[in-house]
Amino acid sequence: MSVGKYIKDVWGAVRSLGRGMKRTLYYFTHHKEIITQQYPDNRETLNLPERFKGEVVMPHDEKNEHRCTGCQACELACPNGTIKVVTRFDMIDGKKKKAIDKLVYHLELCTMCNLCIEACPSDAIKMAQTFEHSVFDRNKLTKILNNPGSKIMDGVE
Amino acid sequence: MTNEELKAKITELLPAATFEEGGEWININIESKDWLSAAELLRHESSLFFNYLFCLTCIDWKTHLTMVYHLSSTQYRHNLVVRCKLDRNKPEIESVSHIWRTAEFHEREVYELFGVNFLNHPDLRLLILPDGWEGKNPLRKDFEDPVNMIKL
Amino acid sequence: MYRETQIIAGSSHPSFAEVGQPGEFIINVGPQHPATHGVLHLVITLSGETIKKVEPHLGYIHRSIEKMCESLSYRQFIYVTSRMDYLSAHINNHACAMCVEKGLQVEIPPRAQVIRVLMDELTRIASHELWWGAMAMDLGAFTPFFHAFRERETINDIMEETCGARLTMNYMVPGGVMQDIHPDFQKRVKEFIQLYKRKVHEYDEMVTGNIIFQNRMKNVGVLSAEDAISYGCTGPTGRGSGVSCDIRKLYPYEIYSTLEFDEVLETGGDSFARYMVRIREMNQSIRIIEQLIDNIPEGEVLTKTKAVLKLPKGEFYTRVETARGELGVYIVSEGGTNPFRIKFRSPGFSNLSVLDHIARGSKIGDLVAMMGTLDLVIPDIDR
Amino acid sequence: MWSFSNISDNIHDWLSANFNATWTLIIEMVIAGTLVIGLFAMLGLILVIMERKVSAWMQIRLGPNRVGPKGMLQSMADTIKLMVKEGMTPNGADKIMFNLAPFVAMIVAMLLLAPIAFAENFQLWDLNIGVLYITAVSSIMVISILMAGWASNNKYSLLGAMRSGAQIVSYELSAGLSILAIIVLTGSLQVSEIIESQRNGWWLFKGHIPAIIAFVIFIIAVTAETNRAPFDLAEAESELTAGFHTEYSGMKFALFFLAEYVNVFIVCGLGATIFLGGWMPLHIGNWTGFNNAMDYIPSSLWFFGKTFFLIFVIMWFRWSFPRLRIDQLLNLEWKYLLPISMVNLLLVTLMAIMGWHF
Amino acid sequence: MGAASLIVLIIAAIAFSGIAILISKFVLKPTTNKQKGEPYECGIPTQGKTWIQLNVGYYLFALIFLIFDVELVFLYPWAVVAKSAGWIALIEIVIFFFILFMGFLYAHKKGALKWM
Repeated sequence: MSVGKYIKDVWGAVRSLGRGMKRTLYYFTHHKEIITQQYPDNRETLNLPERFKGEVVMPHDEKNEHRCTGCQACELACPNGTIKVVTRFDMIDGKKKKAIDKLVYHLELCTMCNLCIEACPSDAIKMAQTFEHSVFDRNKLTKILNNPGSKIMDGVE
Repeated sequence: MTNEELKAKITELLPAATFEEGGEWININIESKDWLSAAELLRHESSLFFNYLFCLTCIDWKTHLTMVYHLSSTQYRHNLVVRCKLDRNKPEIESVSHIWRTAEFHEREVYELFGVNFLNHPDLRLLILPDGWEGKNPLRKDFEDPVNMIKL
Repeated sequence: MYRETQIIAGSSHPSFAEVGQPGEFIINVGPQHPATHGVLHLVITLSGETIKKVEPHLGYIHRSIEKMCESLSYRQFIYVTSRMDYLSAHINNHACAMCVEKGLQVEIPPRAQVIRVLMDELTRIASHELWWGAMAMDLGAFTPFFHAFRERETINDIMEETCGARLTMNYMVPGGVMQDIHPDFQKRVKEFIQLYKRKVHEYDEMVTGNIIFQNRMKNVGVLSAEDAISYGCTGPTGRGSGVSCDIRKLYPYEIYSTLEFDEVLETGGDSFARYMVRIREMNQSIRIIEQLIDNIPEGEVLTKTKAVLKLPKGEFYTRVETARGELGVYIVSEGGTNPFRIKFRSPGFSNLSVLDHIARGSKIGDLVAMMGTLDLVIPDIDR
Repeated sequence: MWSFSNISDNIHDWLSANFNATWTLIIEMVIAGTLVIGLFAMLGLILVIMERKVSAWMQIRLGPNRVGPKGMLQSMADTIKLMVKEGMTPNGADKIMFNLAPFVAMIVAMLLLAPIAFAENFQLWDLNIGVLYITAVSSIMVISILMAGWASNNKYSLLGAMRSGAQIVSYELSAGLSILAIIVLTGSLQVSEIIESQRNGWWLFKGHIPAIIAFVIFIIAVTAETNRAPFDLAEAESELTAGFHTEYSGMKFALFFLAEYVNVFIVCGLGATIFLGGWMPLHIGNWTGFNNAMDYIPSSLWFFGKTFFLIFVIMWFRWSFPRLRIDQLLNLEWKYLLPISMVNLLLVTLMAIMGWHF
Repeated sequence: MGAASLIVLIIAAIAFSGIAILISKFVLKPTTNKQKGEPYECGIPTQGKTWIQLNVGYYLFALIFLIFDVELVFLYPWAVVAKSAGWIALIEIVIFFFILFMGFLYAHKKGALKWM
């Protein structure tokens, strides 16, 4: 190894290290580049996109009515048995009509794959933008989506 | 080489092989005892030069097992699917891990998931399943998982 | 519903019962090791600092996805594949959706094709960003990890907006994509391209040009082209050895044949070549995105398919290029609603098998560099 | 003007007036001991939070910001956490050696404080071979690491300890040679004299380029000697999980941790003393006004300021560079640093003899 | 304070570490289980003996270091008087370094500085 090349090597090494140090110093002095989010503090301002798949919910209107006909399309579409539809038959105007008793939703099994929502023919369920799902008791993750006493909206078949 | 040329060439070189229609690639069936010599031919014959084994798997047809080898040539860019029928009760086939090194891991995987015994494999041990796992081959159709989580 | 299974893995290894020469010892790297990024377990035979043998032990997170898929319908099984190589979930979904479409013989709308390719390339960039940071962290530089995450988070935000999830999207379904893109999608992607172009020189400053880093990478884990083919190494691992194996170029799918991009090839075969392939590949992905982002055709994003999909009897194989290499999806159908057998030819599995071959004779520190540049994602290997 | 030396003199006077000589000495020793322990604990707390903040800002993060104002009490919380952790000894370990190793590390770190001049006339022991003393004692550090690594009965620990053994002994040479370059100029090994010789300017500036080269080599060598990244092969968390202290937990681990930080402080203090004039204020030529203004800043602030600047530089290294490999590490020492520092020493000698420095 | 400070420092170090460890001993109740005392090797039981003969690579550097460090100790007194001794000192050190460098070259040529 010639002395010239030796010195060139050392100089090149020092320069390459210097470039890296310059970059870190830049970030050290430029605090506006910081990307940390102050999570539990910024709960109020936290905006999740409307398509975010947090959990399956069943929207009810002010008259406590939902759109679920109990057709079980979601149950069939679900790859891992997250949704169980329990149906009953109501007597309306002397006719037997199928309606849901309970729509049981196992959040602990759900993979948020969106297939149930795609499958639903009457837009009865949708994804909610919640994400803080941790609980101390696993049973709390098994949810019943329809409100107690709710019934099907008029005009939904 | 186009599929027709390939077909002609293989018919000439491997008279024992039978062709199967369907799929975008040439499918051939080979007796499992002929597989090793066929594999060496396919790999080393200069006009075929199948040097890249891109998929090696096994299918359980409930009556028999089928080894499926997907071969490709990085030089001629032609592909070939080779099938070997195996006896379901005593599946045995020659290992090709010395021809295509990637086969070593894939064969170990097939060995434990299907129970196919690869003859002359350098290191045929369990790769994925825990030690002491014996007899049960998870990807066989008759395998029932005692702790299966989802019943559909 | 749940039952804990007791799995005692790696308790005894017959081939390692007897210890070799004096001065050699066996060390377990993983399953809980900072450099294995997951639960890979390597049993290494060492002599001093020199590696004599590396033996991977897998199966710590094996979920037998192939078996699971046999009991799921053609619409359902796709969501599982997001969990294989979770860093390129879109591309996995894409491969499966394409394979089902091949069986159904449906054409997907041009808009869906463009969206799929855009998502694939964004995923590829995101995956390479994470790899870049994680690999630098393996080599002892922590800072690049966070810098890489800044760009990666931007992509994740874009994904979240359109697909509703950040990692396991399940966005591509047989027949197209699940939903149309978000109205802001194009704007956000353009912003990301701007950000990327502004920051890309930092990668060079922080890592690529760094003399320590170059010395750690050059001539480490040299893999010849023949061995790369023989071991089935694809993706950046194969291309780092000079093997032309980009499925997007060789067997173009979707609209890749109409796009202008280069297949990145390096001839070194060492860790640095694999590193450079990924870095240059990110630029190529940006190039593809730039071509497409303003030219998304109008129209449907989902072809109408039957509610219950049935594939004809036969065998279907698709190959796509994920961020790690060639992913093959092999569906054997008996004509029912469920696949009879599915095989995923995952790139990581083949890439891992080469580790022993390239690691022999090098130092422990080199092993980390090699594992970093092979870019192993353990769920992809364990499936 | 307020200074440490006034306070210590006052205490000494008051003690000698009220007690006899023996008691004075004993009480002074007790005070000194308490002060040293306090300094130790403070250094640990400050350096840990400093490292975390420096790393966070370089990594575009905020860093600890929950405990105390701006997270400044985070290291206090960490200490409490470490205190309530069980310091366990693994089954197969050599129990005596295993438990002795943190003590050795601490004693070495503590002993190194003796000749450091924290402020004007404020020094525990101004011995005439101060610099040699520091070089000598600091090399005992490797023994504690080897003890810890060997006694742990863990393969990672053993490899880490062996690495650090090879590493520390190698880098001691170039650290010593770069210190010698300045010793040639000062002609004394006594810390107070070295500082005194820089009254008209720091050696870094007075010694021209050779002094700067010596300074750079010194910084690199001490980074390696204190096992800091990019030379943290003894710990190398991505290769050896935690290196020689893999098996240590709770307070025993904390002691190693503390000793490492105090070592960093001491080598930086030594660097500040030798190259940057210790507690000497910055004086530029004959700018009387400027010089007087500088004099007004207390000498202790000067010392700590310079030391913390050097510590910052070492932290800066850590968060910028990847880790070297063991053979590259030794190559760097034997093929680059050692020959360069030898040639540099010759240059400095020539310079000293010709009187080319100021 | 003189040499007495060394005693103070040693006592302070022992007291500091001792008290810290003792406090942590008193604060918590140790728990035991079978796995707790095992050496950490990523969660896998360790195979083979740990205390074995290690590769000579590590020790070779210690040997070379020994030689060079002794030379370095010679240099300290020289450095103190170098300025006052003048040219003699420079000539002496050049000769000294020349011999040292020859030794260094020899070690280099023999491959002692290459990691094995």
